Amino acid sequence: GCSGGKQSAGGKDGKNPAAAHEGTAIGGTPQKGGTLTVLSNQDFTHLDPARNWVMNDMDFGTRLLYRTLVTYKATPGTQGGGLVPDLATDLGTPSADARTWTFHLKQGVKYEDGSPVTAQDVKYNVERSFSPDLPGGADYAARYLAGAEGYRGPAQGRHLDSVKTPDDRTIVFELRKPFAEFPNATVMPTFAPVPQAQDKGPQYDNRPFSSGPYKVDSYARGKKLVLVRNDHWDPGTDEVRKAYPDKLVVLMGLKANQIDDRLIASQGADASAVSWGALRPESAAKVLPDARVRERLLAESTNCTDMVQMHTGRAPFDDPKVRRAVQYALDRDAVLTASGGPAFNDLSTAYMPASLFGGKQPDTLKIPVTGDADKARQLLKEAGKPDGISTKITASAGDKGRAEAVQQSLGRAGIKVTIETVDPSAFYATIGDTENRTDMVYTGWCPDYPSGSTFLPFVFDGRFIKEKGNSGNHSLFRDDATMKRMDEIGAMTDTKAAAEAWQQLDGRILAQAPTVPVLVRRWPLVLGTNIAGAYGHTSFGGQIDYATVGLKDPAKSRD
Amino acid sequence: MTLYLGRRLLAVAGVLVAIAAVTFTVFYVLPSDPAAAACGKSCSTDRLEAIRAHMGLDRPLWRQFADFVTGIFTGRTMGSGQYALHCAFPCLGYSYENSEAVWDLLMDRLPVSASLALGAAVLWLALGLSAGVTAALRKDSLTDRALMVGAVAAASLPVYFTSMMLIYGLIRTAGLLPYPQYVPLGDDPLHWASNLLLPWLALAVLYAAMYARQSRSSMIETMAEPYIRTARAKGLPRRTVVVKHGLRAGMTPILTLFGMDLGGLLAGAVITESIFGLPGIGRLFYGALSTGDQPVILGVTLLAAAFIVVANLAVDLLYAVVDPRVRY
Amino acid sequence: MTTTPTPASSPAPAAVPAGSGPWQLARAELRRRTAVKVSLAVVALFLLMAAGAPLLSSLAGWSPEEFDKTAVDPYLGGRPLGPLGGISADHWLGVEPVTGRDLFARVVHGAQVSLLIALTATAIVVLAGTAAGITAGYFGGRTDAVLSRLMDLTMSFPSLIFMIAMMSVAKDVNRILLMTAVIGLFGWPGVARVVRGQTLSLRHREYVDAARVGGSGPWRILTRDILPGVAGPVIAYTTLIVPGMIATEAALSYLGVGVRPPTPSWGQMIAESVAFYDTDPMYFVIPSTCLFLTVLAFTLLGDALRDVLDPRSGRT
Amino acid sequence: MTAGTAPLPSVPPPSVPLLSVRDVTMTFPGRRGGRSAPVRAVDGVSFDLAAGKTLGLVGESGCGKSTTGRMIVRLLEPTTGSITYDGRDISRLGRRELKPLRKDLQMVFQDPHSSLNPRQTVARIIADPLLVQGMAAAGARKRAAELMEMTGLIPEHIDRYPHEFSGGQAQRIGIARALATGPRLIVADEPVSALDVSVQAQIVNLMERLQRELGLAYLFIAHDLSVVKRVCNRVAVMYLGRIVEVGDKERVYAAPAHPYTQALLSAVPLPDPVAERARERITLLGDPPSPAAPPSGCTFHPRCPKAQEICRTEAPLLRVAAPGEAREVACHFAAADNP
Amino acid sequence: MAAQAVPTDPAAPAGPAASEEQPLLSVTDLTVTFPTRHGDVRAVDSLSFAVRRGQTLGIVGESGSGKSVTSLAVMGLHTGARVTGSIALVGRELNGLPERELNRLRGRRMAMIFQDPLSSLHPYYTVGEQIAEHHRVHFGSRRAAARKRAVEMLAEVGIPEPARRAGEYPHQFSGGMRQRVMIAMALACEPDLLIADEPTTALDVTVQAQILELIARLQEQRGLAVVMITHDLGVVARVAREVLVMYGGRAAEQAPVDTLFADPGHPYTRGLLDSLPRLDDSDDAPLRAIPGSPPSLLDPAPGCAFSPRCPRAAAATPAERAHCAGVRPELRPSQGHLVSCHLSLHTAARVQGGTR
Ligand SMILES: Nc1ncnc2c1ncn2[C@@H]1O[C@H](COP(=O)(O)OP(=O)(O)OP(=O)(O)O)[C@@H](O)[C@H]1O
Ligand SMILES: Nc1ncnc2c1ncn2[C@@H]1O[C@H](COP(=O)(O)OP(=O)(O)OP(=O)(O)O)[C@@H](O)[C@H]1O
Ligand SMILES: [Mg+2]
Ligand SMILES: [Mg+2]
Repeated sequence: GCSGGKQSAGGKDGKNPAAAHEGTAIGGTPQKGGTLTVLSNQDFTHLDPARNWVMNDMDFGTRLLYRTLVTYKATPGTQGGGLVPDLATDLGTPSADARTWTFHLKQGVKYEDGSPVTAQDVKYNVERSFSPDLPGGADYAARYLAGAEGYRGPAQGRHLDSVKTPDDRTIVFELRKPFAEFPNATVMPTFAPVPQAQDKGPQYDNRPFSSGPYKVDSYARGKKLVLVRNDHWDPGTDEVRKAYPDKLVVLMGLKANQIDDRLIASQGADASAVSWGALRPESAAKVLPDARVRERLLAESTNCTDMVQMHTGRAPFDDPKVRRAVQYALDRDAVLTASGGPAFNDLSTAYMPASLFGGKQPDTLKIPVTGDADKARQLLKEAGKPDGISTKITASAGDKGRAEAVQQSLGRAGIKVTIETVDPSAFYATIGDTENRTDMVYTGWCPDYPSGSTFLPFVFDGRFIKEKGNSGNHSLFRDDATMKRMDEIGAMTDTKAAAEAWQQLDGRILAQAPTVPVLVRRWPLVLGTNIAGAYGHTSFGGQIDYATVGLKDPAKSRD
Repeated sequence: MTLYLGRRLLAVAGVLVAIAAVTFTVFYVLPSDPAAAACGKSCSTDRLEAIRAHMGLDRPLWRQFADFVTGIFTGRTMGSGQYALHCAFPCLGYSYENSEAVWDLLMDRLPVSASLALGAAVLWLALGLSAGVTAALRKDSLTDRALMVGAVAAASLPVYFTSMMLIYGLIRTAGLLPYPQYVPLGDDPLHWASNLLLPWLALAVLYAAMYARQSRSSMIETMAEPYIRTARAKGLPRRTVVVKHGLRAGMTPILTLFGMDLGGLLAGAVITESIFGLPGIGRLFYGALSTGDQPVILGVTLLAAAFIVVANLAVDLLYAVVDPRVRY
Repeated sequence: MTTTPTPASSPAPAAVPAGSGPWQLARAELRRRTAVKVSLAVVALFLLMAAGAPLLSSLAGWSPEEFDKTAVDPYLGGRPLGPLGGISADHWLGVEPVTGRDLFARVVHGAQVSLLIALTATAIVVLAGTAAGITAGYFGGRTDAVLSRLMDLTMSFPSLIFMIAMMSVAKDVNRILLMTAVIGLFGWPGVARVVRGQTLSLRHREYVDAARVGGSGPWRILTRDILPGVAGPVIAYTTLIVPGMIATEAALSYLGVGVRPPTPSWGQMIAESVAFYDTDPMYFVIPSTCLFLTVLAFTLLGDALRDVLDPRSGRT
Repeated sequence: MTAGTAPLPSVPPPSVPLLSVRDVTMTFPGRRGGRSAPVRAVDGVSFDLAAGKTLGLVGESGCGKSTTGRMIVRLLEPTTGSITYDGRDISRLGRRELKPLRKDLQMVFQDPHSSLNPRQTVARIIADPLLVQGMAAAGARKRAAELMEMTGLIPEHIDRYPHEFSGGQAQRIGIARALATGPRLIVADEPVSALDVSVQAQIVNLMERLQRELGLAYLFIAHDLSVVKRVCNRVAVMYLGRIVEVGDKERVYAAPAHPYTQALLSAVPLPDPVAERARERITLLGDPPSPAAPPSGCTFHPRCPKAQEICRTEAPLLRVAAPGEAREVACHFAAADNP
Repeated sequence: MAAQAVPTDPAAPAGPAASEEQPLLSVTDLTVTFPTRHGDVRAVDSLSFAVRRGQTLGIVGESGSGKSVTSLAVMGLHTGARVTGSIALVGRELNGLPERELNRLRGRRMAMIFQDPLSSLHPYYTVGEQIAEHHRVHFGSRRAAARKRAVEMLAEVGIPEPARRAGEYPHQFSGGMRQRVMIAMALACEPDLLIADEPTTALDVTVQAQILELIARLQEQRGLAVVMITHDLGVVARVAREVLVMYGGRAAEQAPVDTLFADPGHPYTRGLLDSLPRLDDSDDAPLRAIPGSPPSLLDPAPGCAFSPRCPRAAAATPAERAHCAGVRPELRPSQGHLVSCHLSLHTAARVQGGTR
């Protein structure tokens, strides 16, 4: 930093230097060919379409390896939330009550061995997603398909009757209840085809059978994945995927800081590389001051809202005054700083991310960003706790810094917080145990697709609360009026009106303060200098859209 | 000798089973729920139970352990129906995380850890022993003091500090070496070595310092032995006295140390591998920890224990070769 | 009369006053060495620092958990403002990037945690190891066989790996206690072996036989004849394992299975600072230096003690 | 001298020896796992020791002298056989039953420095047996000072540490400790062999004086035949765990009956060049065998110049060599050779 | 016999005449000082002696009197010590010779055996190898030849089945056998001088007798000069022609063996002889012990080291006592002995006459 200005990278004018490329693609149109390298500090959680339910992995899987009935548009900005048919010829035909949905498959869609993709294969994969051998996948099928209770997958030879395949290219889904947004769900990899002959159970994860533009050439778990062209993929059937590079190499298990350094330097083969994980805040100082590097920086919003969620079911947080005290005490700016600063995060004033508010969250409460400790004390006093309270917060190990900031800022108002960090693997299980968990948890929610219906009901519908394995509603918020309103909105067919209704409901819940929205993170990525056509896809949590990314000069890339 | 070997091997097996039992119990007593972890972010109780049953986590601990142990020797079949998997002879189960056989994962990562450990070992033996012996032969000289001050200091440096300094100095600033990236020895020996040079150095600095100190004191002790005096009294040249009579005896105690260290390292230098991002066993282990992948954790622990126990056995047997007084 | 002896002309070195026991001799010998003095000073400094952590940090005006947003640049990933990682009159050793917490306060409190764990673990290891070693060595036979097997078994454990595993699955426990216990669990066989060896050699000293002939029971022999003889090597060994313990604590914290945040410990500080090694080198250097100095001081001290107190080490 | 404080022993009738060892055997188990054979260190040893007398036990290294001595003070429990002290079999007593006997049975060791705890002052070393027997600390200290004086040490040195004394002085401390409880029998295991030649005589004289003054009985273990000759009344010669010859000193030295005793005596160099040149020597072949694998029959036969066939097969018993002679020999041909 | 097989040796002395005339080894004014933290330890102080071919010099003295230090100084084996004075092997000065030169003499012209054969033999090499290795170095002989030599030597020192035993390791030998091996090793290169530092102290009497006999036989066969170091007067009486008695690092007395034992000149020698219990004694009178204990070599008294323990000094006038304590006696010839004493027993008449 320099001595003159405190905010040396020019954030003063309110313009975020990291977000300069929001809504645009970097590097122009790519050339066909070359090898795109992806540098990753980890392995994919799952590439098996029945199990793939992590934003980034879904991006990778559905954009490169398999096609789903419907998919997202390949465009930067909020346009990316839009749907286009992929395997299907259209976005599906609902019955009048929106309980039966029919899709027809395109002609000429083939697997990597040249055999055609059939409706039975899609059904088969939907069935696979029920198998306890193949856990981890999206549960939309389980939630909505009729007659799915107790179904344990196709391994024992049993099949689901609620998915019908009258012919090879027609698939019909019978739902348990009306679901107008069903096409949004068919974007999930659950609705990708897997031919039964290729199914190897859990091992399928290590080599999914391709229906997309690329196929797996080799996959050494945790080390290296090589994708090469699937010659049977017909671009004519695909309006989304561009498949510019000839080959993709994912190098896994690298050190995050080394990835940052390599991409900042962008030397040799690294010029044709992109990062899988987000740029670490520590590297910001190497990126933001340098205009030449900043040019290669993407920082699309993840659309996930981080929240401090309070256990509304028991003291002291059963008292809305105490919850509001937390709301006021919290120094969101401190959490933001701990999270990497304003360049890589946006403060949150509402629950749903800005994309569900048409671009900007409303600020209904007008609480100062650094909090209002006096007001908080006042509220505590009113709640009969003039001496403050002591409580505990559970945070995933990766959120340690944020939790420390929460702890620090609540401490100012006399709310003494003890932090318990939990390994990411055990995090959901720990906070899902409603009986034994701490009073506060730090966790967020991302909408699966751009609709309030994938946010508010998941986080605030008291009917979804489970004693063990609870998810989403970690404030255990149970408010009849809210639930009633959610049902009403869910039944609306006018999506515009529904969106508005969700937005209003958001403010109403916020006033009751079951959780405190803190921030929405961005997904900063530095690209190699030879990368073209890259943008952060809003529906994939800001990850590069792998459908369109490619190289400026394929000759410069190396195997 | 055969009898001895047989007995020792039996003991080795016993130790491994004991270690497996302890590791198993620890994970049972301090539960993290792999079923919940596998189930994902939205998981119904029904599904959780199904997954738990599928993983065999609903059965009593001793049954799980018995299955595990028999599996190691006979292999076992996991799952059922179309998804049934036969896990062959040294069956350590399947990773919860990526459904690969733990044994295959270990064998896949072993070359990396072995390259790291063996290369570093060569380096640290060369550096450490030569420094130690030089210092011992010039006891109390300036060379001796300088070497020993250096050794104490180097031994006190945390690996991560040394590593970061090496990365900073040789990669970031000087740009002399690439960021380490494992290249199999068979593919390209030169790349293999140049990529591993830094991790080797980082590990070797620490161990070389320890070995220098150890070999110095051992060598000083040996050079004060009466048989060295005898060798000198016979008019043998100094070289012969030092190399033939001194070194062989002086380095024997180092053997024990070396066996233990190498045994421990073969199963992964967790910190070094994670600093340099080498896909070795240590890294596998660390990754498995953060995802609660118990079969892998157990597998790595057992492999590490096996290396240590076998290395100790090897050292003991080697002793019989080096020291004719040792007979089995 | 021919048997009248001449007065004992002391054959001991003239420099030492008559009536000085082995301990006094050892102390005199230690006092002679500069390395001992310097390392003692360093150790004392850090111990004082650890003991007086709250006082020191209140002197500096910052608590270790207090954020200082004004000291970092939020737009640069929270890089400290000012040169050398934000060293200033306000923050004596600069601040932590991102949060702006005072490094001096954290280092001082980190010393408390690191040393507390290391020293307590050492104490456990030494007590358990000495008890086991003496028992095995003195009573021999089956006791020895059982204890020796146990030692072998414990030594066969891939200890660091196992410690990491244990620490990472444990949730609702006092981390400091757990860490101490876990580190201690794997350390005792080392001490036990040293003690056992020493006990075995002492047990065959004639003065132990003399005590038995004099009617002393096992307890009396253990406490009066064996224990004092074992004490020298144990003290030396203890000093030498302290650095190992500090390093182990640091390694565990480094790997993220150490103490719970926001409690600082050196290893955890280093782990976090590694990411900033090039953007904010001071952040990395300060805790590393503390760790290095402490380990170095204990090692030097241990070396000297071993030279003086452990008869088996090759001192001429 | 303050010998008066030591209780005067009630001398038993001469027919009852103070100590009587019968057929005592000590077998040390081999190492675990049967990798080394058990060692029969002492094999059927019997002898008597009268009050106030000295029995010398000589033999080569490893023949079981120390083991025998240690069994008598019950540092070891004999595998078989009995040890009768003052009419009572002590060979199987437990630690508690032994405690009162500890007063009577004491031991002096070979290496004066290793037999003194380097971390204790002389006062503590000498007083320790007294404290164990229940004496008050002050009294014990006073007694320690007296004992120092009695053994020719300077009582002012009572607070010094062993390393501040020379070898001879340290051995005096060891003797003082043995005397502390007023014993009647002292097993002295090579008490002078670690001492300088010029100091040996001091200790020998001291021990003789103390015997006279206190009526002590000694089992005097040594490999130096000259010293044994000086201090003992009777001598027992051991070879490989067995006594091969035992008898009055004069007889044994003047006319050794066992070929081994003869060889032993003739092997001792005399500090007199003239006599040495004139001497006829019997040189034995080979080395003493290991007690772990003793030869068959008479264990001495492989080295014996007179060995016959019978020696290979039959172990000779210890028996009176000539009628009326206070000497027993274990040799098939002893009598024939010694008229 | 074996000597003929030996090639001409560059380090051999000039001619036969030389060896007849001068002693094989002559040590003059040898002083060895160890610098220690507590001050200099003068372990050997102005010691002189000579040994001729075929002769045996016995050096006796108590523990710490400097016997071993002397022998190591002759072999040039001291590392941390100051050695002054002259050590001449057949007229060739050894003190100050560079290590390389010295190495050509060590093991070749002069050899040494030590007290504890087990620790003096390398545990890791076969006995044959250890006997042969310096043969190869000194004569450049081939491995097979050197090995043959080793077997010959083992046979010569009386080890049965030498060919097989040559392939065994030291720990497989008994104590006496090991000492034989040491001797075989020392004599493998046909040295002229053998220094034996307490070669039998660790052995049993019966085995000691064997070893002493062996040394005597080999000495006779080869015309060796032997320096026999011991603290056992009996051993000296048996093997030595000439005896040097050391006390506190200095020579107390030197004389031919018969006269030394018959008529010692130094009160210490006398005391030593008197204090020894003897096998051939018949009276049981108490031993005449020498009071006190041997001196410390750190800060030695300026005068006679023995004077604090000396019965003659104790009986002498205060002036004489002061003289003994304050002035160092020279080694002076006295009735065929060399005695270093102000109150030599040979001048007994004068002392007695002078005092009363
Ligand atoms: N505790 C023991 N365990 C096994 N063997 C033993 C033990 N003590 C002694 N021995 C063996 O018993 C035999 C006799 O030993 P002992 O010490 O009695 O001999 P010694 O006659 O005193 O010999 P030295 O003259 O060397 O002292 C030796 O072979 C020895 O190795
Ligand atoms: N390296 C050394 N440093 C200091 N002092 C030494 C050293 N070597 C020997 N001395 C001292 O020199 C003196 C003579 O030692 P030396 O070994 O010659 O005695 P010795 O006559 O051979 O005795 P022993 O009969 O015990 O072998 C001793 O007092 C010893 O302490
Ligand atoms: Mg003995
Ligand atoms: Mg000596």
